[in-house]
Amino acid sequence: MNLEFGRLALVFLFAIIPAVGIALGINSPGLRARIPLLVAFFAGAIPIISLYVPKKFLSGPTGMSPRLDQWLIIVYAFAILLGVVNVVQNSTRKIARRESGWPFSIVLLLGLFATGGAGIYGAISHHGITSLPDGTATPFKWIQDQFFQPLQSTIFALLAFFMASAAFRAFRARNAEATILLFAGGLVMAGRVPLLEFLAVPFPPLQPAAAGASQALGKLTEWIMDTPNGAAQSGIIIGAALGAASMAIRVILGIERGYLGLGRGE
Amino acid sequence: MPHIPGIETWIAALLTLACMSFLYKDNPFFRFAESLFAGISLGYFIGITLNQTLVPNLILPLHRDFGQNWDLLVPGLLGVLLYMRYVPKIGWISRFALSIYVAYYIGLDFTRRIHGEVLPQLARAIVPLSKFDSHTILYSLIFSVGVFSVLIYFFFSKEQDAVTRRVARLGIWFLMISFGAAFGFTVMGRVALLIGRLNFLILDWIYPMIGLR
Amino acid sequence: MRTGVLSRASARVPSFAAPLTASLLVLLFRSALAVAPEVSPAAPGDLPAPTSFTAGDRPGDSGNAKPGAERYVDTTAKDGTVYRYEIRTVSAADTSSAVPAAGGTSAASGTVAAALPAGPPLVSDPVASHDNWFRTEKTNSFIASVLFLVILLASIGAAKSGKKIFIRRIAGLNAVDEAIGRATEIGKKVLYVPGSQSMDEIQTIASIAILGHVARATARYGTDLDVPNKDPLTFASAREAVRGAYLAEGRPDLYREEMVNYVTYDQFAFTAAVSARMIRERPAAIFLVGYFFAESLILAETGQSTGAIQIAGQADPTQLPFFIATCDYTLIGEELYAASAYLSREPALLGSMRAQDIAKAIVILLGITGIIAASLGATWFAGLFKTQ
Amino acid sequence: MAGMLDKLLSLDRRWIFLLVLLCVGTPIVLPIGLPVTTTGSTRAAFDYIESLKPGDYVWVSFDYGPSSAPENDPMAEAFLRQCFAKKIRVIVCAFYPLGSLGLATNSLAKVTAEYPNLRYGEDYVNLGYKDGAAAVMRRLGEDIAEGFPADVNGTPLAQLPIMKGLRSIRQVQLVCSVATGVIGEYWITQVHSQIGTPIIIGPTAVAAPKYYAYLNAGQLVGMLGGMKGAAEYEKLLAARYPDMARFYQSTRGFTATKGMDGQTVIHAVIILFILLGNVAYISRRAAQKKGA
Repeated sequence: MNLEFGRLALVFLFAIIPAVGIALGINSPGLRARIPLLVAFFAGAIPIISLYVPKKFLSGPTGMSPRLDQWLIIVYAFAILLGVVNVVQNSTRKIARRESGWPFSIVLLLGLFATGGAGIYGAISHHGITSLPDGTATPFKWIQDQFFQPLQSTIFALLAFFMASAAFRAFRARNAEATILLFAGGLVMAGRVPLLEFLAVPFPPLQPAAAGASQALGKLTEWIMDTPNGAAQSGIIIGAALGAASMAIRVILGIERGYLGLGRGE
Repeated sequence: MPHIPGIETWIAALLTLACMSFLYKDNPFFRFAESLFAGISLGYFIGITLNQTLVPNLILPLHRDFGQNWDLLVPGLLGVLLYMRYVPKIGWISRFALSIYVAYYIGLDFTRRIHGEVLPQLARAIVPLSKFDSHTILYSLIFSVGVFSVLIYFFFSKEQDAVTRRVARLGIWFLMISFGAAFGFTVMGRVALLIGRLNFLILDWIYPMIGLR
Repeated sequence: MRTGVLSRASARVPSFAAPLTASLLVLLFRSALAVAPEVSPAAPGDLPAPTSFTAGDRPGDSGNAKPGAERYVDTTAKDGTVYRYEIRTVSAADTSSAVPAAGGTSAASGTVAAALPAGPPLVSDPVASHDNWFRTEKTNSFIASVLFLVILLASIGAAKSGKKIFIRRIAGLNAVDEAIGRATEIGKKVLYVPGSQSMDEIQTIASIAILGHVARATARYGTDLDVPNKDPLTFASAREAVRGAYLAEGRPDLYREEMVNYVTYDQFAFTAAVSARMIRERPAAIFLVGYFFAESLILAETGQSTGAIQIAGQADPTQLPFFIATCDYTLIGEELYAASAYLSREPALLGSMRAQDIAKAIVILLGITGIIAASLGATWFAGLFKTQ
Repeated sequence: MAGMLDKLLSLDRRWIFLLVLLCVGTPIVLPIGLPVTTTGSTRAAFDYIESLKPGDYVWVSFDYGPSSAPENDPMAEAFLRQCFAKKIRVIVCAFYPLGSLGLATNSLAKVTAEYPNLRYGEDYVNLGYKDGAAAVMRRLGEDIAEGFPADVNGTPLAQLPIMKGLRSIRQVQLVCSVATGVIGEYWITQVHSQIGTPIIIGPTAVAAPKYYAYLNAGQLVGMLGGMKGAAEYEKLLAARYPDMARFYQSTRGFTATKGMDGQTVIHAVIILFILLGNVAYISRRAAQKKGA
């Protein structure tokens, strides 16, 4: 039995205190908010302290901070099923009430149970989800390759169309800001492909000049990406990081608690 | 010689076309593909989570070496607590699991923001301007002016005066250059994705059918 | 070309009292080195033998550090045991055949047996590793964190004790009420997508806070709300937030469990389903607030084509160009985090926003000082902010 | 006129979608063959492989997944073709977790079919996929068999004639990493910096700027930036090898040259549309001002 200090401390903070909190909370509703916030404080402080204090019980490979991370991966895995329950509830309701498009809910559930079932079979049969002992693909892998992959890459590829329509509509010289957006976008787009060489095709004598100009445009693109774009990104990142850091402290101190459904002063 | 592609190619090709039909308008084929996609993808992650997280991270460690890993029972229980939301009277119990999860990663994020973003970005913006050659002006000066003017745009709690208003305006211009450039820069990658799909449709599905290869 | 390899020698001589240290680093002066315990012939003429090397503690770790590029870090040293390290040169021709066996202590001696002409050994002072209390190399970020915490707590304290705090107009946030008002007028719902990431991302938490305000408004006006989710924990949290908002507005009767619903875990399956929902149900207002990846443009461009008022927000810059191009209002970067202070005007939140401004002012000041210092030749100043 | 401008400004976006489809799809069927100017980094990569001798070893690593295949496949195939044409021995492996092995197997099957004299296990070998790229690469310096004990079919390396006498990656003359993410950087930091083996990277266009820094620092012998770089490489190959010129001209399969046709046309069309939209917008605004 591993009874390292870090291990015991984790169990105390995140099992014993919550258990006590649940027991007390049943009778006094006021504690139902306070004890989860107290536990949150400890959970949030551990990684921060661990960055600066390299003591083994805290930051070593099996110390409190990495171990809590391993714990939470497991908690997260449980959450997936939370979503599945909701989807099954909503779909069966649609089918039962014959809401519009209910046959598609049957399709959804069929896909869900077939793929999920194949995945569960993989775990129970100890074959896993990639290949069977004879080297052929498992049913799970087959569904992944034949259905999941093409669907995924096609929806992703729709972006090419949306880029074009969004650019056509948004890149208009409505005011100074929009004009800057337009020029930067146009220049970079032109600098990414041998556009000038393409335009010079009908005029062979111009081709060498076009090639040179094309390379210069490529350099300009690089400069825009590196310097003005890099500067703006740095500015956004610094500002956003300070905003995020302040939000983080508010969450750890229990000032920001909307994520638990708790309003102010509850 | 025409040669009919295998069932796998047909499934993938028809699903590809069904998805693309959404560009024209919503239709039953797209709706079928979309519902199937939602179902399959959710089932896929059940399989992945079970086989790649729960089995190797929870079940196997408990099974193989309980003494070393007994503490993993706690996250298992915390995971179960999430479902208490479905029991109306004691729904609040699920808060424990959520609050630990959120707070730990938010703490981790806090350190990452200060340590990994604010300080290194600040260090990057500190550039010597001792020489006034074209390189210094084109790269270093413009870079630091950009960083600081964007930061001034993000001041919320101070009313802007004539100077800060102009600097903030400059900051907005930098932002607009950045957004325009990033947009233009991305077109190519997205078109490559479409090329990939069209390659599949034309080279793997249509060509074999009409006897080209 | 000469190359070499460095492996830990078996010259682990338990030695007299030496201070405890962490992982041991050996600084290489040439890339053509190998470590071995035995005495060997002199180094060939064309390769200068190293004249000295140091073995020592790498401060601020918990013992087992990873090997770096130019230094050798002993990850197997036991805390408290004292070691000596030896280093010596071998030629490339020998190492190519002999080195593959290296790895353990016995292999190291095997290397040397084959690695003829080798230089004389250099032996380090005795060293040992120990478990530390503070990562000295992170002092700068520690000071920055503490400073930020102090400013934050002081500002929140000041704001709570009644100090008035100004807040400038943020167009995207003014539009929140307008958008919900319009949805109420035409009797269509409000669609709120809290990003595609989980609750381990601060932008999601900020989005959930904004969702709380939106849900309060829809509860007040009796407008329908729809919150589809990609992440299951975000789903759980969004559900708490919306339920809490309807309770706080005294309208639990209007709250329905289906308002916050789960779609699927895959990025693009989620995108397809939500886009289709936009086309089929034509919401009057669409909020895309949180952390998005490539799905941003598909969602926002589809929403744009339905004619809905669209408000987007993201702190990370990668998807902002697409929101700017397709949405009526976009919260850029830090504006996302200012939103809950702006919408609620709560003193504690306004105070923390003030603290962010003070921190930005300090960053700008340090930056300008740094540029002046660097221009005058003091490059160490920028080094103060470099992190490891 | 005003009516036409209004029509253009409120153009149904489905017309744009159709145009995109045509611009990208047509060159796959009917290549245009737009001129491509070769750049220094691509030429350096090409010249380096040209300078190798028959019997040398080149390691081709597939470090990308299906989503960037249109950009990366042509690079990998161009490297393979050049090596096989020069009778260089090729070792193939895959490090990208999602689907790189399938891509490696397909590309290898496709290109080796063009060279019927090649024998598996003697002229080329496919070592398959391994998890944990950085850790595996570190082992390659000591013993390749430690990183890859067997090839993709499970044959131990010792039984493969091509691996005879080849123990460490330092004996390999060149590594070509065709990469989408960070794995290309591992080749530089784990293999080139530690062991010294020369590296050529073929990154996607999005990742290319990062690799320019390594190229400028002299840590790469050459680089192919995105689909454009691959198209340049195809042009160089066609100029040097008449067989390949015929091949690249006649193939119905996909090439970067065809892809670049599509990319150039679509970029040009989007820019044209933006220009038209602005002309329409500005002239309508001017007309409104006059009217008011």
